[in-house]
Amino acid sequence: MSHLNVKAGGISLKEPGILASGILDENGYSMKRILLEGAGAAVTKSIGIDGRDGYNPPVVVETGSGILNAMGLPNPGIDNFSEEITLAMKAGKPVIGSIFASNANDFLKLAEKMSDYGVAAVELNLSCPHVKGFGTEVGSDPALVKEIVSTLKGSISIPVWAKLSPNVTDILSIANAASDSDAVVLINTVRGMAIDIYARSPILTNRYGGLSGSSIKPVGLRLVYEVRKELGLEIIGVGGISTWQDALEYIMAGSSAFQVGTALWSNGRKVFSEINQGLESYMKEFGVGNLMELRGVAIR
Amino acid sequence: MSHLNVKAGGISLKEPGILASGILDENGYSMKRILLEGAGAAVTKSIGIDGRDGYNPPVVVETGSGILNAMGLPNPGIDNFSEEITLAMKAGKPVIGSIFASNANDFLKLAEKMSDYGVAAVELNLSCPHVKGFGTEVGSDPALVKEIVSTLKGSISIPVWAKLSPNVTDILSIANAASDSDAVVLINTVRGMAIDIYARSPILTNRYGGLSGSSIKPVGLRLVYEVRKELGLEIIGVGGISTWQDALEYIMAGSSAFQVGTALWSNGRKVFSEINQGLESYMKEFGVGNLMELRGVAIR
Amino acid sequence: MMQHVKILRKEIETPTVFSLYFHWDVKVEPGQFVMVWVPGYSEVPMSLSSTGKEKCLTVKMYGDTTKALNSLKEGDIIQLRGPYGKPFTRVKGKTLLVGGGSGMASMRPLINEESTGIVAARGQDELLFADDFSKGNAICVTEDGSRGIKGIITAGFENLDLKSFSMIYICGPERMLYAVFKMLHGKTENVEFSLERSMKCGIGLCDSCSVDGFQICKEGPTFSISEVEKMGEFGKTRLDRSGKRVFF
Amino acid sequence: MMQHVKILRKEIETPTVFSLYFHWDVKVEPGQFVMVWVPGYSEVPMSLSSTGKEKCLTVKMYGDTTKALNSLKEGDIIQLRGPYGKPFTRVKGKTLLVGGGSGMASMRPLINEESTGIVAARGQDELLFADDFSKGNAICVTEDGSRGIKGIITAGFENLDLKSFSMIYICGPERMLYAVFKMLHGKTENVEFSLERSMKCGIGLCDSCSVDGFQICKEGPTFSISEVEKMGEFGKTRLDRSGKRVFF
Ligand SMILES: Cc1cc2nc3c(=O)[nH]c(=O)nc-3n(C[C@H](O)[C@H](O)[C@H](O)COP(=O)(O)OP(=O)(O)OC[C@H]3O[C@@H](n4cnc5c(N)ncnc54)[C@H](O)[C@@H]3O)c2cc1C
Ligand SMILES: Cc1cc2nc3c(=O)[nH]c(=O)nc-3n(C[C@H](O)[C@H](O)[C@H](O)COP(=O)(O)OP(=O)(O)OC[C@H]3O[C@@H](n4cnc5c(N)ncnc54)[C@H](O)[C@@H]3O)c2cc1C
Ligand SMILES: Cc1cc2nc3c(=O)[nH]c(=O)nc-3n(C[C@H](O)[C@H](O)[C@H](O)COP(=O)(O)O)c2cc1C
Ligand SMILES: Cc1cc2nc3c(=O)[nH]c(=O)nc-3n(C[C@H](O)[C@H](O)[C@H](O)COP(=O)(O)O)c2cc1C
Ligand code: FES
Ligand code: FES
Repeated sequence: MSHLNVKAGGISLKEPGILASGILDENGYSMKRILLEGAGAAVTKSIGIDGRDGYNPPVVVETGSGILNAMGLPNPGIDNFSEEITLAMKAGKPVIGSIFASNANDFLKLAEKMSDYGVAAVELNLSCPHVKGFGTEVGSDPALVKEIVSTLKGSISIPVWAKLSPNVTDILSIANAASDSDAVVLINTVRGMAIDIYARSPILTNRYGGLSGSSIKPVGLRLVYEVRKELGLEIIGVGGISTWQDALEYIMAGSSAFQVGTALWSNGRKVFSEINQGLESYMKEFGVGNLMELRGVAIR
Repeated sequence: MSHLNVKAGGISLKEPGILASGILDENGYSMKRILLEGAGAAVTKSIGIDGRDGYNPPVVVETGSGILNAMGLPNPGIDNFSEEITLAMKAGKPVIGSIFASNANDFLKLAEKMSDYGVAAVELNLSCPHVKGFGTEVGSDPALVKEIVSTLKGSISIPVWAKLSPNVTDILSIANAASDSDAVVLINTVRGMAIDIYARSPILTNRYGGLSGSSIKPVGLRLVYEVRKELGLEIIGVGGISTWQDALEYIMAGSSAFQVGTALWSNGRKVFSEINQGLESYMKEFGVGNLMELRGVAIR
Repeated sequence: MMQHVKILRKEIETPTVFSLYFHWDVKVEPGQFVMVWVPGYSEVPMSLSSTGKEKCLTVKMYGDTTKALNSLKEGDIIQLRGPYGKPFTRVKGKTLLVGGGSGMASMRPLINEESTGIVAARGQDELLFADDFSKGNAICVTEDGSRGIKGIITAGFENLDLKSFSMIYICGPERMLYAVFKMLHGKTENVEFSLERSMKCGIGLCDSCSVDGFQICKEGPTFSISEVEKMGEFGKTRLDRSGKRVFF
Repeated sequence: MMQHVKILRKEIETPTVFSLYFHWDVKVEPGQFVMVWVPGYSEVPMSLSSTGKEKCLTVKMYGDTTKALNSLKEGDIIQLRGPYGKPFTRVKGKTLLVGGGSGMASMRPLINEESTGIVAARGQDELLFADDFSKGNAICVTEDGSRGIKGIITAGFENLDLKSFSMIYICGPERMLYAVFKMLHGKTENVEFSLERSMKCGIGLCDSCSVDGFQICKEGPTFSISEVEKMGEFGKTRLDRSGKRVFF
């Protein structure tokens, strides 16, 4: 599948589909298996300085055409994570370390450790919508985003990706603040919640969660398109991709590669290989030599 | 169905379900028929000072679990709309006039005319996501929202509802700015877009549109819950309601009544009567005398 | 949801009407329509003029979008969504098919040995599908008298025994439908009209096609004469693109 | 998606185990499980210990959530979602059902005249469903020797001809499964294990239940002995709630 090769956010991928952060990427064996089954790279679960157990279940709710989650950033802490990366890297494909923190200093510490562990790039989680003091709370402040990105770019040698939130009034100002990064990753989950009428209660233990899956594809596409069109940044698209058509829409909206998360639930593990096959047939039918010829072609 | 009676946003409704603005409410005959079929009230299409044709089709796209639309606020202008309201009011139920403008002065003119035409309340469209100079552009500025709401409250005698957008970083500051209104209506559509991989182009003529339907129910629920919990405002919930269960979730999240739009497509015109029946059986099964006993019970 | 089909061939029907044939593996019944999107132009409702395995659109050129459709050729892609709407009721026995303008398009799939046609146009060049009827079964009506009866469509009914038809189907611009309606009203019950109004969404949301609270795109476009009879707006008023109520 | 069922009755099985019966009009196969939500507490995986028209949860009290379940009574509502997971393979002929702790719960629907049980517990009070087997078909193993063989579960296999069973099913804590695995390994192929790991999502997203890249909630919980054999993590390491790799 040589013509599915892409260069995206400073790294080379044999296949353009990347496992999104937080889905089947806490355990190194899981990442390895998904990489061997057709993902071009894997982003780890977001890792912080200290370990966290996350929230009590219910931490996910099926909403019909999507998933709401409020995991609460469970993670073993950066010092306990090197083994999982080593395990995942046995697949011979890039592993990207996702990290979260509340200030530039901590982000830098995490990125340096990730770099030591051998990741191909770091992805800054500036967008988790459901944990106080992290994620969106950091990522909706352009000055802070700018500071974090430039601190990292000035200190580490591997590429830096900034993962942004759709839950903002003005994506362009945030994306602009992150423009020193090697790629912006759009989008994290959309704020939402679920209520049970028999329990008369929110379902998620955290009440609020983040919506992912097919439901949010139009939202992600729009933000990718807008940021690419207005700012010309390098983009990795994510949000509701479950078929090769979805992936192509993101490419045509301006993404250089794409990530898949919730579709591992809705479509199963075969999702990456099916997307690869579908992209290949489309390219064959319409005489497209390399996927990147289609990047941004829908922008007008 | 006497116990489905609610008082919401300063008006009394025999049934708690209201036809949402923009769906089958340009033509007075259409509103009348829907009111006779079980809606408790109808909000008109958003009407401005001057007539607009709206965008060229495609103006809607089916996304699988929702609808994207960018109608472009077609409307005949306030001076040409009285007949439709007269026609709709023949159903003997409240008609609410939706209006859009870019400043307080124009909003006031529109509200006064609507009031002359006999509407039970006006709903301020501070949230249409796809027309420059109107909607969200007005509704994401708290100072402007405050000015518009207080101008109207000081001048007209019918209730004023403020319809807000989900496409903001901080809903609480906007809702707070609208707190003089008789109700806040949450939510308008979520920004989104659709791309066609064969045309290699955005589908909507306006490129960007607003997402509605099941996809956005978790988003709407969350904003209703949050605004009710944090600010205690009177709320009319809207967004992805297509069953009585959905409606009840909105009530339990804190709405006093609810609106239905896209479900007229997905579930058909019977949606209002089916919701009414479902609410009645639930209330019977669990011994609920009046629907308002359930308002906000999920808030914790 | 948007779908795409590949044009198999194009046929010229009249100087202003052409047909585009394609395979589309979807069940369509006569009277149903699709929304055809021509990127860069607009999206317009079009009936299927062939509903078998091979489908067909028969298009009359009016404005930019229909002209842009005319520039498509074999192998090009058409984007469409549907099928939408309520089909014509199928009956056994003799049928009468009445069409003006591009109105014959939606009825072509109904043509069989037992059907009679009243086909109306300005001149003989513009008569659509008149020759698809069995020999002698097409009554042509032209405004300039260049073929068949000279006059407007209602003239075509003159020597017919209305009661002999199991069903009379009628499609064309609303003014024409209204003229036929007034003529048939009270005379026979087995009549179906296919209404045409400007359509923006095609799926029953936007209200642009509504007549008397009925969404033509969803509850129509076919309606029985008894349903049409109750429509206060039919033939009298409609909303323009902005939603302003205007008279026909 | 979250569903609700009404409790028909509750039965006390042992001092620490109880069963809740309910109607639930959903097809469930032995070995599948549901996620049971107790509002205000947590959401936990539970096998169905009855899979006919009447369904049943058989719960061993460990912590807050299972204790909260114990306070429910007839007429109360249980919130659950599922069924999830891959069922046991059904076979004809003699079967051996091996369970420790609440492990017998998922296997109760497999009990028939041809099945033999090895039921293990600390003491006789805690033996679960031993009396559901045909007379003489239950081999009890207790740590305190209060009933049957004194010892741990592997002792129950001693006088059995493994090859005489079409299938051996085993469910219980991983340490127990691992002990049985080591004993059976290389001796017979027709063995299925039902694995138990901490589960947060139940639908294959969160990775908390994964063993060697397999999501137990989706690709399991039942696995054949040949699948288990290839699992480097099985019986050795697991991730704790935070995702930290720990040893058994
Ligand atoms: C249910 C339904 C089925 C239809 N099926 C067919 C079909 O099978 N074949 C077909 O050719 N058309 C059909 N039409 C009509 C078709 O949709 C319009 O002709 C088309 O939208 C015109 O688009 P345009 O952009 O080319 O013209 P526009 O730019 O919209 O119009 C150009 C000019 O032509 C006038 N005009 C447009 N349409 C008509 C019309 N139908 N009659 C008279 N004047 C008109 C306009 O008022 C304007 O002055 C159908 C319409 C409906 C509602
Ligand atoms: C697929 C699957 C099916 C299951 N089916 C059943 C079933 O049918 N019946 C049933 O009773 N349980 C079953 N379980 C186990 C059940 O999910 C746990 O017992 C439950 O989550 C405990 O929740 P808790 O909040 O009460 O205890 P917690 O507060 O989570 O635990 C309290 C203490 O008990 C310990 N503990 C918890 N669970 C276990 C366990 N299973 N074994 C040993 N120690 C434990 C904990 O480590 C902790 O120290 C199943 C588990 C899985 C994965
Ligand atoms: C269960 C779950 C856990 C997630 N955890 C994280 C996380 O730890 N860090 C992060 O950046 N994004 C996380 N996400 C967001 C996804 O990476 C992705 O941005 C989002 O789900 C949209 O993509 P999808 O629709 O393909 O799932 C999580 C999503 C889900 C569903
Ligand atoms: C086709 C369409 C047109 C709409 N037009 C308007 C409008 O003119 N004014 C307005 O305030 N909201 C408009 N809306 C938004 C709806 O009133 C409603 O807020 C939104 O669709 C969410 O509710 P739903 O999921 O029930 O449709 C429109 C929605 C749709 C689908
Ligand atoms: S075209 Fe929109 S309702 Fe019929
Ligand atoms: S419990 Fe989440 S992957 Fe199995």
